[in-house]
Amino acid sequence: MSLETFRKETRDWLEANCPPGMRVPAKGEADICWGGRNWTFASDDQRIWLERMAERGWTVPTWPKEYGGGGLSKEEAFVLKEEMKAMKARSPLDSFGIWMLGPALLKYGSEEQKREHLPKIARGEIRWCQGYSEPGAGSDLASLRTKGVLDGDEYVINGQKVWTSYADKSDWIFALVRTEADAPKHLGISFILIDMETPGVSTKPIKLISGKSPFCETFFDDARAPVSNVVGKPGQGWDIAKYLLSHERAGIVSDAVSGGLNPVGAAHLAGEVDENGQIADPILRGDVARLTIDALAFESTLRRVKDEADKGEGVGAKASILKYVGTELNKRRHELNMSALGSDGLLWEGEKEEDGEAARSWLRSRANSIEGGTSEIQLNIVAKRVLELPGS
Amino acid sequence: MSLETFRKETRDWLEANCPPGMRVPAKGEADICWGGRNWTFASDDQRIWLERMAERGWTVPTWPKEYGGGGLSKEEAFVLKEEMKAMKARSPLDSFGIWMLGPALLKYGSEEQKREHLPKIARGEIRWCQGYSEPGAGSDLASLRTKGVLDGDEYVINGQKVWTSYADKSDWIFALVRTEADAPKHLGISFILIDMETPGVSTKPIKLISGKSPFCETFFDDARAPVSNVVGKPGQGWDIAKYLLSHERAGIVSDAVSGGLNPVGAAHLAGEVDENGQIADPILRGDVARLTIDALAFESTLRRVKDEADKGEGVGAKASILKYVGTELNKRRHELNMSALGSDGLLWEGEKEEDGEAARSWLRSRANSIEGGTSEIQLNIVAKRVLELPGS
Amino acid sequence: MSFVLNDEEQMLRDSARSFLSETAPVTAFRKLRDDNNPDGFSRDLWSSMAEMGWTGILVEEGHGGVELGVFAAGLLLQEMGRTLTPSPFLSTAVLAATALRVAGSDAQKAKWLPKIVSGGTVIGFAVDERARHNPEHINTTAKKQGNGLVLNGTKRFVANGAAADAVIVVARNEDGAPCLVLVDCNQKGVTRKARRTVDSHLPADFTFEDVALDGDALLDGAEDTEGALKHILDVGRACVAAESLGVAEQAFDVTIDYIKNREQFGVPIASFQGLQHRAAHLLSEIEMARSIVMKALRTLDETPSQAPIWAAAAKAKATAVSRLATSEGIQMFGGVGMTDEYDIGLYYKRAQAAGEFLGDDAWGAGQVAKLSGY
Amino acid sequence: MSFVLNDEEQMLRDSARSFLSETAPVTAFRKLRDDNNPDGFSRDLWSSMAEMGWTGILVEEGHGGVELGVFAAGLLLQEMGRTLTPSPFLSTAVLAATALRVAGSDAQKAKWLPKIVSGGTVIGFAVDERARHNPEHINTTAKKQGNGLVLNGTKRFVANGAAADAVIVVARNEDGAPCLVLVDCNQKGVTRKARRTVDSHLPADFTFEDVALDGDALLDGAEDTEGALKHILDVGRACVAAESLGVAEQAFDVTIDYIKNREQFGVPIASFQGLQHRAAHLLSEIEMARSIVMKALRTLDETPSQAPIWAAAAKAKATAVSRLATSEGIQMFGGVGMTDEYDIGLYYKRAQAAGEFLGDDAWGAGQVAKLSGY
Repeated sequence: MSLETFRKETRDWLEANCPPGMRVPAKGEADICWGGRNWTFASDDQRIWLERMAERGWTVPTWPKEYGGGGLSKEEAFVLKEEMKAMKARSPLDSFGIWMLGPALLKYGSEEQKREHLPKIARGEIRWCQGYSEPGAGSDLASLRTKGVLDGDEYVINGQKVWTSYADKSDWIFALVRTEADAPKHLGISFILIDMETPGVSTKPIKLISGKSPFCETFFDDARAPVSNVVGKPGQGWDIAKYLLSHERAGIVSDAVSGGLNPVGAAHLAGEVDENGQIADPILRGDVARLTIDALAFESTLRRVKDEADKGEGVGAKASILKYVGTELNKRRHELNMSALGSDGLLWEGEKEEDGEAARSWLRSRANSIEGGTSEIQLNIVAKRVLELPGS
Repeated sequence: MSLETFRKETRDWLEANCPPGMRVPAKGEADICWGGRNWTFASDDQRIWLERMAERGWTVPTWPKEYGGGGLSKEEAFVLKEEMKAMKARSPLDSFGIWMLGPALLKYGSEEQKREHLPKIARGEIRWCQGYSEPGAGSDLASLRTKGVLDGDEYVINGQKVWTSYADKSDWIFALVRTEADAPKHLGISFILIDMETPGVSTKPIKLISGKSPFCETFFDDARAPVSNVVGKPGQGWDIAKYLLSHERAGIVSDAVSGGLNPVGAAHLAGEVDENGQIADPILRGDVARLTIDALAFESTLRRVKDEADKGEGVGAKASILKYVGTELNKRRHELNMSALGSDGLLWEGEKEEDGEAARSWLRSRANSIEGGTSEIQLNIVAKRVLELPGS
Repeated sequence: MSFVLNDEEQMLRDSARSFLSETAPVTAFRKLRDDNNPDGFSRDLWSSMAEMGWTGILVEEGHGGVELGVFAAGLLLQEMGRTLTPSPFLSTAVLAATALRVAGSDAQKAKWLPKIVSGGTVIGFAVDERARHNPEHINTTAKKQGNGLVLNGTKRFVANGAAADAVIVVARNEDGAPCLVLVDCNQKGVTRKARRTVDSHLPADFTFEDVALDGDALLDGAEDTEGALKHILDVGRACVAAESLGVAEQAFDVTIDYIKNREQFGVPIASFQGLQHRAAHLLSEIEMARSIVMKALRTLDETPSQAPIWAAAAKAKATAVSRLATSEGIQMFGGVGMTDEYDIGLYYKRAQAAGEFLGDDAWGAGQVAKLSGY
Repeated sequence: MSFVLNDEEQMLRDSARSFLSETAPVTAFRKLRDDNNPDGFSRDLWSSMAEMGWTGILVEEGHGGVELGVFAAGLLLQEMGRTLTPSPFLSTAVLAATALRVAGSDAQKAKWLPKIVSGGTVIGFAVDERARHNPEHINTTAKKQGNGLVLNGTKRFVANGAAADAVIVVARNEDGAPCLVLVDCNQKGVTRKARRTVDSHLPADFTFEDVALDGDALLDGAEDTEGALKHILDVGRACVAAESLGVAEQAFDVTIDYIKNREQFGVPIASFQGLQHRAAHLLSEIEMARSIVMKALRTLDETPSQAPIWAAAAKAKATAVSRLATSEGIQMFGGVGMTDEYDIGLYYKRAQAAGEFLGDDAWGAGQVAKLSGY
């Protein structure tokens, strides 16, 4: 099928199948469909949309059909994205399973693991969270202390994870566990899939400065997971984690530039524009203009990196540049949103549900340059791996 | 005498004695009086002004009278400065002898050295240059290789200095020389005064990106200096150098904020203001406003540090903050000058003597954050000595 | 003009620091927040401030004050910035007291200033009607009606508005000239809506609908009310800049302390030159902010005619530096900096709110350009 | 729209790189400068560019060109930026050729384009009359007089003005609308003054005093001359942005090379994290500039109606990044970076001059705001 035919058919299908309620932009996190065992759909439209898209495999368009994917080529997937964007169709399903675990399983998982887990991710039946960071580890991710001790064909796991996003709402966790105590720091780590209903697994939300608690602490207390739940080989966890982190970075970056409030919109919302729609404060206007330029440059860079990847040039350590620039840009955007909103931006709670949303998003954005590898770590990676500067 | 009486008498004296030609701001380096054996006065006014001021010791107002100074208190010297500024009187004499060597001799010199050298500095009879840096040393100043070997009561000196400002026009040089080859890096260095007419001393200008050559390379080829020309003790050179560098820093900082073109003036010169005198480009105007704020903050800080010093709080490593902020600010000022001047700023040579002056000053300013200890060195000093952060 | 503290000022600051760290540390602020305190501050603390004479810091002795001046007021706010102490000090003891001092009649001073000094009243100062500070956008009117006035308009995010007994409202009179009107919050036609802000303060929006006032509600003691208003705002700006400075200082101190102790890859993270240079830069910026804030405060006391550009510049610089210091703080704390458990996020929030109050860095830069004639 | 080079483009760039590094390296530029070359560029080099077809890169085949498009022209300028190669390429082969292409009549194209392609002429493009770029400030007039025109006005810092045989002048006609007039520099009433600039280029100021021109001096082939002018300027902006990008890239490369090899305190200075983070930041900025310059160039070729905002944004970003890369370069070189002996200072100078040409970063930001409707 030619790309143009595909585009036409896709458009027709979307037109016929995307419910009206799913054709308006999501207002906030409440409108996102995460799926999972305990998921409550926000509306019938949300449920129908997920079902229809999942049936075509279009929740994960590029995954192979046998694992619940759409089997589309990159070009086709891009067309699908463009057409969805054109009609303002919402994403039918967002999840860490799609963004992170899926790619890792496709690359490192056994056939059995793929058949077991991927279709459930694609259909939004199982919601996953990640268990990487530990208290006190921070950027020194490999210094993790959660231990797995082999007992027959099971690992007995003890330890604590932190920053486990939505762990309190998730069904399974993919976790890094030190299974070989005597191996060097970066070896001896395994990537293990653990059902969160397993006895000994418990979780506790962390209150953030933004007031929200998407993150949790997760505790393992003699929790057991079968050896067959190790992805790849035991001890290969660090490689898988690195592979996965680059996907996480891409996710954070795409968050950073996708939608949400921008300072021009903020100025309009706050009535801080003159009769011609020009931002009233000329100095602020200049700051916003420089942000726009950088956003356009960043947007172009995302396209360029994609084109280069399609041509076979690896993204490699350049992902660190994207992560660094994208997240710093997003923080600047939110700061300028707050300036443009003036006192309106300071509102924390009000009668309307969206009251305080600007401030919460602004505060949330501060984490962008910490999570998934801090800006400092990204700069280190660029210095060492791209520029090949000598170690200090 | 009360400060107010002093002020009045000073004002009257200045009014009576400062020649008219010395009451207009210096246009460029050509108007500065440096003095020295071979000095040619730019005008009679310049000569008269130097003679009259030197007679009162007011070329070096706070130095003791017995060494050719004015014997003024800090407060009186400040009043003198204010009164000179009020009538736009030029400095009668500028020299590295005044800024750098003098303070070092006052603190470390023998009585004989003080009586020999200070009055000649005060009267502008001898022009000094400094011999610190060596090729390849850069920020690692103490790694110097110029050697002095004792031969009877003389040192025989061999080696090369670089960045010796105006060495080609100077009469004497104060140089750091490694006199004890086996001592640790920071010890074994002596601070030696050397007449540049000594056989074996030669000098060669360095062409800079600004087109000017205020700096030279200076070569020592079996040049001889008597042991009595060592300031302080042999091996104490590093301490003296550090003391002196803090004076150099203060000098660079005061250069950085004193006079010269600013972006508002530049915009007027270039006709880039609107009918109300507002800078025409609104974005540039915002950049200039932020510079003004930082300049006001810096100016206030200089006053504060002075007040604290008067109260007995040592400046210490805070000099590094002043050096860092002042020079970075000055670079920004020149960059904005160039933006405000647009194509006018690009002029390099023209029929008028001042043509190209803006560009030359802009290029010259780039050295501010390198000379006298780079910005990086200043930040290291602040991190280590003020914040007491641990070494890496 | 001196950039160093005299003995009296030194003593004031030392006593403020020890009082606040004992009585109103960050934990006290957290408790007010978590308890959803309806005032947004502690009434007991406000009484203590009165006992110590803080409420009368800008009030002449004849009205019970100690009249130490704007610089002294700034010192106190700098310390309150360090401990994130919420109180009506800025709105009542600084803005309202200054308004009465420079624009009140003798009778008005005699009536209100002792109440301020005693800690017996909370008075808000209501200027802004739009989201971003702009004292030229005043549409609220206070027109003559018989022997009195009638007030109409809305004011937004009036600091301490939730707890205020009265507000001083910036309005325009029948000639369109700015005037200042003191309004009791219980007056008929006054409605208020408390707004809980990101920094857990409780300002309020006010609506005035045909509020009938006695003639003595108008502050008519100034020869030049417009000039008086500008002065009041400049005093407010310099003082809130001092608070922002305190926020920056404390955020910086806790951050430096943290990075010295936090280890990663086997060493304290403060040993990484990348962080060292940023920390040194931050200290430099804080030193600059400190100097210009001192300059603005002193100028308001000593040569007020020269104060406008210094107040605007100090406000801009303190805003920018406090935001930089707190955001760098979160970054250097890393993940834990994002948690409510650590204080650094609270400082970041206050830096934002204090920064917007009476004009942020962009506003200040525009003002500096204007006052400099370009 | 593709962000990668196709094979033809790759070949063009590779051949340009090897040609320029052999024929016109920085040493060649230094020689022109030190010899006070009266043209400011090498005539031989200009002939070689013609032989290689570069002069015809924007000229249709019918007039002898190769018409590879704006993206290809940008690739060449990027390489020229790397070697600091001065030539009339930008003024003649880009600006003048584009002006003739979009605003010339068939006869004008037939007369001038082959001359451009052959390398037989140097044509300047004269737009600015004030110090900072502003295409709206046009006071030069070209009014009808009989069958011809009379031109009056002044133009400043016209690139390659010293060596130009002719200039295309942006003027206003009798209705005040913009028009383009091609003027021979030897025409009576034309005076020029060469200006040697900081980057050792030789633009010139032009004065036109009652210059009487034939009617065919007016480029009247465009339906919408004002729109054509905007397009010409956007092409120029994107192309000079590409040159600035090349300046930034090469300055960065030599700087990285230097800090890897320069030792202080016994280690390469590139091992200090302070420099490492700045170098990594710089690379990130250069990557951003590269992408947006490519985007602007491609958009001019493929969807020119959408080009204005991209051209302005690319110009602003490339200006800022090239200045940052070169000034950071000087700082990282340290003292020797200040000497004429090292090349980094030459890159800094060119970054400044190229940055001001057709609008710097402040101008670009204002334009982006305007075009974005805020």
